[in-house]
Amino acid sequence: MLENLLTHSAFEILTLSDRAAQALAENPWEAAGYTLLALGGTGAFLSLLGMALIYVERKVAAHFQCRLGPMRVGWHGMLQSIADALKLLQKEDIIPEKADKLLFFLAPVFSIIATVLALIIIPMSPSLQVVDLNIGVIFISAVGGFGVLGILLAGWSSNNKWSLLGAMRAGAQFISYEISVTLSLLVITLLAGSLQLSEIVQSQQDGWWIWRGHIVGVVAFFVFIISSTAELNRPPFDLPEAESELTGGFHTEYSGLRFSFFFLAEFINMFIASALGATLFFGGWMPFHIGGFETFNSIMDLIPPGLWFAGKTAFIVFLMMWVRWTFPRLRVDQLMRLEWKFLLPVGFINLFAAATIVLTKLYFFPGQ
Amino acid sequence: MTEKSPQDNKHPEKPAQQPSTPESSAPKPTPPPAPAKPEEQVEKPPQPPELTLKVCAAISECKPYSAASDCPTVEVIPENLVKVLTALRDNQDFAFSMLMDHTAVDRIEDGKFELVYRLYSLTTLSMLLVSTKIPRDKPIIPTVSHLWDIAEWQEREVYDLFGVLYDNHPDLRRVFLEDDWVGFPLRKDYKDDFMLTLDIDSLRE
Amino acid sequence: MGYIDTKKSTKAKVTTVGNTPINVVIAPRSPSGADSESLLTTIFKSVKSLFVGMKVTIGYLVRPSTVVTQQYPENRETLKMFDRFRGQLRLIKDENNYMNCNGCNFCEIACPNGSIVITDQRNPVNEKLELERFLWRLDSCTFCNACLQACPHDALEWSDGFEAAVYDRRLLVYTLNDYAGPPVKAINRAKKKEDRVEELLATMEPRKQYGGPVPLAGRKMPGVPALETENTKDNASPKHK
Amino acid sequence: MAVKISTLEERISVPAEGDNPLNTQEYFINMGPQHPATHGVLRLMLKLDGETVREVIPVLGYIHRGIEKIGEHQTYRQFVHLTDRCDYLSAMMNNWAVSLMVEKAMQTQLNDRIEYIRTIMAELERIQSHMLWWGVLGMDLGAFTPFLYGFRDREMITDIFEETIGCRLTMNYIQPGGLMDDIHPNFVKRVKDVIAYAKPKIDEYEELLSGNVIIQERLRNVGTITAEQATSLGVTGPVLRASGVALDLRRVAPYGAYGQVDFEVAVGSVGDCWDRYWVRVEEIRQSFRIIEQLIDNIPAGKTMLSKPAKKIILPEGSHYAQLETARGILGIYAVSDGKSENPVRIHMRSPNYHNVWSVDAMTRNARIGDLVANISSLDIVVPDIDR
Repeated sequence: MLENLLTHSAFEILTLSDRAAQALAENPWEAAGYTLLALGGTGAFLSLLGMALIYVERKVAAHFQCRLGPMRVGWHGMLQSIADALKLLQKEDIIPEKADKLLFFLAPVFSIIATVLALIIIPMSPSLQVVDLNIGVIFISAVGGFGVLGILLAGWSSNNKWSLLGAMRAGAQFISYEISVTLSLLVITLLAGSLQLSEIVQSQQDGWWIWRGHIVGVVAFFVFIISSTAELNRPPFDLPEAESELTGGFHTEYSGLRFSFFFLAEFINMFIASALGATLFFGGWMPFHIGGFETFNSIMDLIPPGLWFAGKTAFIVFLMMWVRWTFPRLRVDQLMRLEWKFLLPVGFINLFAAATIVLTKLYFFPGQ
Repeated sequence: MTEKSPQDNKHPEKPAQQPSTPESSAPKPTPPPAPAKPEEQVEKPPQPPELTLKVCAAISECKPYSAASDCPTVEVIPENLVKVLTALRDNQDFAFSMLMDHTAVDRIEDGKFELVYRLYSLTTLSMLLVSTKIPRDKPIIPTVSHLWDIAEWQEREVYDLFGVLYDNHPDLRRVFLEDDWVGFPLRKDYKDDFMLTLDIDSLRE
Repeated sequence: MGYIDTKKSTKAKVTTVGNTPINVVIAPRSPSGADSESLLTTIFKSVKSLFVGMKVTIGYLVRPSTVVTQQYPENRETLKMFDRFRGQLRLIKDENNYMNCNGCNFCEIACPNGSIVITDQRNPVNEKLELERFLWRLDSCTFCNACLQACPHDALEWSDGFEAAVYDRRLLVYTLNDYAGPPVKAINRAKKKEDRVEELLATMEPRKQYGGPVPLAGRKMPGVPALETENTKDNASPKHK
Repeated sequence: MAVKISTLEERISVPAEGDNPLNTQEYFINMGPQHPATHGVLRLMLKLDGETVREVIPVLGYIHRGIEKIGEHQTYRQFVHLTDRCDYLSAMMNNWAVSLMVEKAMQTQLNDRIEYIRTIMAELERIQSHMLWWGVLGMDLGAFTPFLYGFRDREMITDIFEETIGCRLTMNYIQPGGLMDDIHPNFVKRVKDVIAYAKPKIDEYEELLSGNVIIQERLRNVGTITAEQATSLGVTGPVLRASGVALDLRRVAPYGAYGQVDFEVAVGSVGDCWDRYWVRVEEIRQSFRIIEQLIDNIPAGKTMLSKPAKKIILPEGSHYAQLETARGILGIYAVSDGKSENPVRIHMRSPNYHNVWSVDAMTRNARIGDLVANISSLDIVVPDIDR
């Protein structure tokens, strides 16, 4: 196993679902165990990751702003997120009288389910991936679209004009920016020649697509970062919940546990978008390799792939936080103008250029 | 008994009408008015400032303000108010393009509300106070909100706190208090159940 | 459209309001007309402006010394208030704990919102009016300093105690004097004349926390009963008039 | 004459829709009194058509404390501390307005020390007010970081106030006849330190916010009011100056020590949010210039000319004084009967009350985001509106 991991030529792709499928033939109990492990692992991972991200965001934001951030609970406030989670659990659960009760209840659930579905497909390391679908990229787009349903339902069912405004903004924003995200995903799909995320990772063992795709890769990366920030409703594109305009937007009426679902989903979505960005453009768990420098490459291989993945994702997460705590928010028409008049043409031209590159094999590191 | 701060003027009955106030139409405004020489002016009867005389000469409906004021002031009767203010705004010699302030004073001993309109001119940088008195029991006055936009809300404030009714006002409703508030608080005879009176002695019993 | 270069286009010039010449600086606008920039320049400047902003924030992130947070309860030991800080009102006392205040009511008159209520009594020994109780309502005090200004006897001062939070607002009514009795001036005068000093000092009565009705500009606070605590029971109300 | 008195309920009743299926329904939405962007307890009724604001109806009175009524029962000296509570961000300038009114009526001649200290304090107050506004504008437009930077720098100035006066916000420092207290021995040094510290920070503000293309897009050509509109609406201060009218009482009718200093009045040319934004940022710089010219030559002299115990009884008649606070022209109008210590009527011409109504003229047919930018660029302090 370890040998396999260290030799970059043959990473073993063995996901939990593969293991379960293999085990199903021999021992159904083992298969059930793997399934439970996948479910429980995902749940635990989800909440732990959410709390960690919230803590990191608060700390990073604080230091951007000459503050200290949480300092009281635990060492440097490490346990602050747990305390907050406990507080949210204990809060009174308020459902507005005129709200559509069923949808009001379902909306945060939709949100979190979409997040979990998207999370399972991320290859975090060669052996840590729940499902490795052969249509991974399409799956990500599809379940990403499911997430906005939760937001729309939340805005609608709250029976609050501010919520509805926020939800409608979210819908318009999501539909618009989804196109750009897909366009930049398509660029990488073209370059890698596969829709399967693990294969996309494998295809980058001689160089990440952001290098090998040179201009096309860089442009696609920036389009991806901008439009996925918009899809995540993070500042500077946080119009659906713009607190100085809409008092909280779609989650105005939510409190306690339900609110924490939205909150958690938002942060996990940030992780997913970053992880996707890392996977597509920075080679996922693939170490940094330069073709021809075998010694250097083998030193790079000493770092476990999980760490590579975490580092790359953390970089993109930090980039998003940096942008969030620097920029003001766009206005709703400017947001639309940015997408339809700028990002979309750029995305299409970029896709066309990528197709040209693939046809003419003009990779930066022609390797392979 | 009636001690005042040091260096105050010894003649409180003398209205403080200084031609050198910053609001007057001096070509180059000077720093805050130098103290008047009380000895010189005490003998003379109070003379209305130059601007008041000019305005009264130009607009026949005005007359100089009878009471003391520290600013050029003219008095009009309510019927002529809109006419006078229109003239003051449109006359190029005065060009009072800003309605700086509008408020009321409850002259309960006369049974009247005194309405004051403080006009400010951006061309001459002078200030003029237009005063008119309306009876307390029938406080109706035509609106001037068509002359200056801000008058609409200044008049609403006066209506809210004094109960002065403005004829033809586009949107006369309370501005600070609730719509169902009873009474007009800045009237001198206003009373309500929650008003506190300063009566420290009652605690000492 | 167009990017506004904030550094470039401010130029001072003279305009007049009325007849007064005024030097003005005019707000920069994006170049227009003949000066207008090409689209690429605009895009370049705009994108550059975003990175300039990001440079500012990362500059603070990488320099932890710029953090200005004060960790309040932890730094209580080192926290030093300015010496003029208006924390809480108190009566100036000398080394024998005798107060300067003789209950002249000037501060009560000067107080704009009735936060000070003073009751006087006549001393049985020297037949002079003296302070019986100095009530100060922190809950209605606006810290305007008018009482200190008005005090002719230099009897009041501000302490730097700012931690005044309590759970019951009635506890915010403070009795500032430790005792009801003659001020330090009267005691000194008596000492000088050596006239019934012991008797005078014997008239001093300790005053602790106030437990009577809460004064609200002379009225009793509606719906708030008098406070009964352990240390208010002994002198709940003024004894002699 | 029939005077029609309406209520809010009538005002916001939506007329019946026509049959045209292309009509989108307009609806009223309640913004405030508890809303993150309304700076306290301002309530706005918005008539919206989708995202477009058709009409803004400010509903005031949520912090109306009847200060004018209370003032009728207080002496002028006591009234000064109430003005702190109106526009608390320019508290000392409010105090100064009352003092100016009393001194003008009593014809008190102040010495240069008082005038210099008052001017320096007022300018420091203006700087801290604009710094706070700068941060809040950033926050309203979605950038939270400027808010904390603005607050951080403002705290340095409030430290100066605290050292000299003992309070940070509602100071009651400028009194009729002088100042409440002499300046602290450290005052001059501390002010110089703050100027040295804060001047580079203003350049940083430019980099972080003014130069940012998003801010420029959010502010430019948003909420434009022309000079004629502005005069008719009675707005003053930076809002009027942004429309191109260089009415700054510090210049055109100098009071205090403003006659002796050299500074420029910042004006705009269009009257949109960007001009209002830039005028205020430039005013911070000009205020630093004023302080720099004064701080080294504070003359010696008394700081209080009248004894606090003495009664102030204004001569009979009406008295008015006005000055330029951080938000516009504050006028204090007092009517005295010549007998009593209390005024018969005391009225504040508050700059915010006059400025707030222009939000409707600015925001017609703009977006909700523009409304937020407009409110923010007006720099409203709600207690001063309601008084």
